[in-house]
Amino acid sequence: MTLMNFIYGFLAVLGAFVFQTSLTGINRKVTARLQKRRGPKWYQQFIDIFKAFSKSSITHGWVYDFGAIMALGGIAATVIFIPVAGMQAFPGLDNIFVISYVLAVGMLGMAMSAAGSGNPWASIGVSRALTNMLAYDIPFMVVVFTLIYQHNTGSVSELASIQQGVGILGWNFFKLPLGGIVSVIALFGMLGKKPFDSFIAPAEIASGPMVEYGGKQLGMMFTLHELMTFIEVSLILNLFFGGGETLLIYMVKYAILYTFTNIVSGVMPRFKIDQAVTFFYKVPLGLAFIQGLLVIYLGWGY
Amino acid sequence: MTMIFIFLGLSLLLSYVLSRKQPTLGAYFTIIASLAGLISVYLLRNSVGVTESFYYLNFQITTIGWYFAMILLTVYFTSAFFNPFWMDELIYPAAYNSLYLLSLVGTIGLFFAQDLMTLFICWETAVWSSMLIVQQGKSRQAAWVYFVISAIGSMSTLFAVLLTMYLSGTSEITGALTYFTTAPVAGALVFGAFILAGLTKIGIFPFHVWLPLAHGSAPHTFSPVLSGGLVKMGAYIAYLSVAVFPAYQVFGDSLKIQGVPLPIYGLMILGAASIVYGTLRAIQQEDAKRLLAYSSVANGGYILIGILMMDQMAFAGGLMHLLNHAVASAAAFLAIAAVAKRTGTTKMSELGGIIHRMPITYTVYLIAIISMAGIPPMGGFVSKWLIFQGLSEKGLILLATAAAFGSIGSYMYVFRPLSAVFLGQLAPKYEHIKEANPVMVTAMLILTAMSLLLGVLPNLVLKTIAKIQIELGINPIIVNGTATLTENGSVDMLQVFTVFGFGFLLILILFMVLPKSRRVGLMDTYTSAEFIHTPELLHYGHSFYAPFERLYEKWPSVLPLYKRMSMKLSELGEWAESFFFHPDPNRAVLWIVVVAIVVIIGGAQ
Amino acid sequence: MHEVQKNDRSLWEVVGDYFRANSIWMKWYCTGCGAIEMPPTMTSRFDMEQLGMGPMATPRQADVLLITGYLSTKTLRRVIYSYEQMQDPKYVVGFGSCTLNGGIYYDSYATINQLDKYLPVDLYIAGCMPRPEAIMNSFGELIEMIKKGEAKGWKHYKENHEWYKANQMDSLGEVIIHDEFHE
Amino acid sequence: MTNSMSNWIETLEKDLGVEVLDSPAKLQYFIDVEHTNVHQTLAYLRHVGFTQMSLLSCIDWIEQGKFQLICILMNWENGVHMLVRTMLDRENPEFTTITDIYPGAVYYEREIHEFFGVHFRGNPTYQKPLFLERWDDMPPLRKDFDPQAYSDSKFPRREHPHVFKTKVVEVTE
Repeated sequence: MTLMNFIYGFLAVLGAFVFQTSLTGINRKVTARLQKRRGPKWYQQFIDIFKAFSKSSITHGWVYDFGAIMALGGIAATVIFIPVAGMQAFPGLDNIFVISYVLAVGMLGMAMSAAGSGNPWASIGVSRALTNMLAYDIPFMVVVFTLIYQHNTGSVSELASIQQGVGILGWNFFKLPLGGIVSVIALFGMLGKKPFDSFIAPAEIASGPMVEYGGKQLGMMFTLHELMTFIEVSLILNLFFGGGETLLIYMVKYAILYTFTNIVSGVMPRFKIDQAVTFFYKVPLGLAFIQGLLVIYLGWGY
Repeated sequence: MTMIFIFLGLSLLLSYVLSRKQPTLGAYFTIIASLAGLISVYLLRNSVGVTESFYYLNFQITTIGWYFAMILLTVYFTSAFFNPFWMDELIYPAAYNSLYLLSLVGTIGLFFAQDLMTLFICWETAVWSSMLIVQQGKSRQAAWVYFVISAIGSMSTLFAVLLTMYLSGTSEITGALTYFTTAPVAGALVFGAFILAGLTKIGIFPFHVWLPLAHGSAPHTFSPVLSGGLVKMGAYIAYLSVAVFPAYQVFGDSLKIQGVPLPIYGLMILGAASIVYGTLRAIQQEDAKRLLAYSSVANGGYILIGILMMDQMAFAGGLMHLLNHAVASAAAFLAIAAVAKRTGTTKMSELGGIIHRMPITYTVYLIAIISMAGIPPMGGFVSKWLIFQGLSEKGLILLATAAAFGSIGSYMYVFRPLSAVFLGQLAPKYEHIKEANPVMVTAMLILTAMSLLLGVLPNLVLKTIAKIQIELGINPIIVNGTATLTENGSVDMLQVFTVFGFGFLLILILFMVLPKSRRVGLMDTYTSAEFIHTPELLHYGHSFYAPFERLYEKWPSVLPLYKRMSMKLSELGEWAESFFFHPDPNRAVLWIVVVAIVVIIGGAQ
Repeated sequence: MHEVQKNDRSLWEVVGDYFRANSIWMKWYCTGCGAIEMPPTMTSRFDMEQLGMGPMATPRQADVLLITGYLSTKTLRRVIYSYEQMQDPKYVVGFGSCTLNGGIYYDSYATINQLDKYLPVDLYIAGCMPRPEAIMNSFGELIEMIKKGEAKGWKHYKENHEWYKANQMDSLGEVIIHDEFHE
Repeated sequence: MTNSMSNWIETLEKDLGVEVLDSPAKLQYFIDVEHTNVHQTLAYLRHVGFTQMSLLSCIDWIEQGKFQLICILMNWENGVHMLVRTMLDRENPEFTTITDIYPGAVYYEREIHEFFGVHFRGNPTYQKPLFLERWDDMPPLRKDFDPQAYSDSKFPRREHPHVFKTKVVEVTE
């Protein structure tokens, strides 16, 4: 816990933000090409965020600001926990549960500040976001449980290093195929991508929790979304696609996985929130259970 | 140690006399009495093994007993701060104060009981006194249901106590219970009876019915004690029936699931069922107190699973969750009680925007639900993390899913009061309410500091739990500095907290650098350009998770099942009664003839 | 229009204007018949996203308020209410002749004739509804104006607040309505 | 006209003592009635089968100094629309409400009062404003109301200077 760790941590947050925001810009172009139009510049996402920071803003009281700061602070801390290609700012902190529960700090902070703004649409958006979280997180937790049982370790970097060095087939995605599929579907839920984005639906509930944000709070919410995407995609990458031996391989795999989710979500409709819950509790939960029983009782996937 | 019991007994009578004259004085006295009890029990921490007797009740100090007593005393001490403000609302304030201390004495006696008879006597005092207090709440029916289900527990404890004393000959707990390794069949019976008492008191799935009723309608200042303290009695009994009573050896030869014998696995499934059931019901509730009551059902499930696992991680997690849940749910109940004191209601759809008038109560409730939901900086995370590690070590996939469902589901139901009661629009009728009384605020802040401390430095508690595990012979939880090490990975909570603080600081600087934002009133929100002037219309507090609740609206609840059973019972009674007390005489003639025949045959033997 | 001083912008404002010019979020106040021109401007043929423009859900998040057609007195009250909810540096673009001089409804008792008496309009697009080419061209114009700092309508509104309010009062009588349907 | 159609029209004319006029549109008939016995006609028609009142509207015949109230009824069995028309004096247009026969007419009466100024005795809410917010002039749909004058007075216009682009002025203090 020396000063160097904190500097590495700060660099990790900065690097994650820059990498993910430029990737989002590229993906906005990809989605545009999906719809046969040219799409914005690749650094458009940066401009959007800095423009939001440059505008004046309003506040509805201290909980409105405190919630936003707590959300972004929690998520920035989680980015420091994430092991990227074997490098970690604070070694020994990358337990899966710590990461997925500190994510909940970010979600709770945003929910608190959205509800604090007093707008009914924000509360409806928050209630949908929490229901959505209950939907996608249970199948994912069952798969994570199977992984921990199988490899006897909860630390993400160890799980990633176990899969490396044996080529593509060493990845958990091929050793535990059902678990891999469930986790990718859960990734769509985590990112709030198209099939499961009823909690930020712009037309229905005026962009849900973000309804009262403007100016710097809106910029903070955009950065929060970028960092949360980085955390969730790199979590799935490390658990199922073998995390990168070197930084370059990590970034290439990350880009492919994120663009895949973007393309699929570009053509998907939007679930109502109770349809999303019933969907997640039928197919993905079933697959996760089958995968768990296969690993525990039949010992496959070792 | 008997000095403490004598002292508490005297303070009991003194508080009765005091509050006969001046109720609030008696209430303040209960604070002093519980503080004295807390300090004196704390001083006993290194005199383990001392046995004392008090006429025919004999007690023994054990680390586990000391640990349970400390949890209970903190909850009693902090909620005692709220007594003085409820004196005018209670029907019998003097009885309330004295019964408050009586239930305290009963539960501490139970934890330190050395032989089975003392165990049963202290169990009865606690049950009786708490039932008489719950009766002073809103509904008598709640107290009646609470007593009936506790009575099931008492009867099964009595049966187990008498059977053990008869079979094993000695009444001393450890000696009597370990006898059953030689007699597994009777052992199973005793185990069943004991664990039944534990289940009724923790409020596990089939026996949870009393919990929402009693907590919901008990006087506001007693429900934190009910959910924080008295539920732990059941956990102690569960501990006795699994750790002291050699359950794993007695059921050693039965079918094993992942190394856990079938009857214990069945109980764990009951615990998992109560987690899922408590979470689903809590998400539906409209009243904040009933919601917290159902959350106690869910957390009771975690505690039961943790204690029944009896291994390095989940057992430690279970015991620590006892403390975390006690502190967190007591703080949450006290915050809701403070709001109820100011606004007069705990129904969520009638409240809103209380944060603008009671910010400290809001922060207390926020820290409490962060710990109850098991989110890192607070204590709740460490215990739930240990339980999940224990489960994934043994590979019990069904329990792990229920545990995951419980912890993710808890985000939903803990956030509902936060948003419906504290955030959202402030109704004009609550425009001029003031912050809670400073005495109340100190109690709540003590509990908040405790749950923060437990989160950042879990090793303080885990050291005592490790001592308990050594006494039981299971390999203890390894703690070095603030990191808790387990086979499946370790977590250093102090580091997590510092990194979290670092992230928070980073963003605070970013927030301060950017231009200051303009303060805008709550009603100046985006209503798609329509003019709305009444805040109540703009507050979203009613049926907060409507789409999710619709999914399981039509699921049957257990309550009607009990109602039908009770009706069947009373019909049976009437049918039997009609035989003996029937107006027309030939019924009487029938019975005379029957008796005559029996006498003749009997006489002929 | 009004003369524009060249040198009253600080560095922070110049940089901010660059960002604000390249990423304009629109609050689509589809008041009139011009709203139907926006989808073709967004979709593949004209694609306004390459200019960095896109629709946003609420006035709090938006920079430019598009008034796309005739404004009845009732709609104008809601438009003024939304305009005041937007965050500073905000711009107003008036579509079509109905905002310029009343258009075909010049003699109606219900619609106003000139938008810039009530709101500071930075850019008018003539036409009885301008086609997507005209809209894309004028958005390019708006971007240039913002970059050079000429789109100062929001400052003008702040400085002459009473004048605008006076105009609004005598044309509309009252902006915030509290009656049987809005309690 | 099918024979079943024609005979119920005869019975109608016989009972009401009023002449049913045919109209260019299919299945649509007019009845002109004095404003005193409009209510009996409506009640009878409702009894006969015209259960739905589709619209109540008003026409301003300024030359004859008359308001004409038209009540469009519809019969669901045979799909016939019946228009009951009556003339009111323009100076003080008094009428009693028809909400006791067709409750749905309450908002139509309010609208007619707002736009024409016809008073509907017996309808408690007919004087409350419905569509026009903060209206401060005579009912606008009457023929003697001049919208052009109202628009010029209420929404003034100024001449646009023929400048198509803002000139950037060098300020030299």
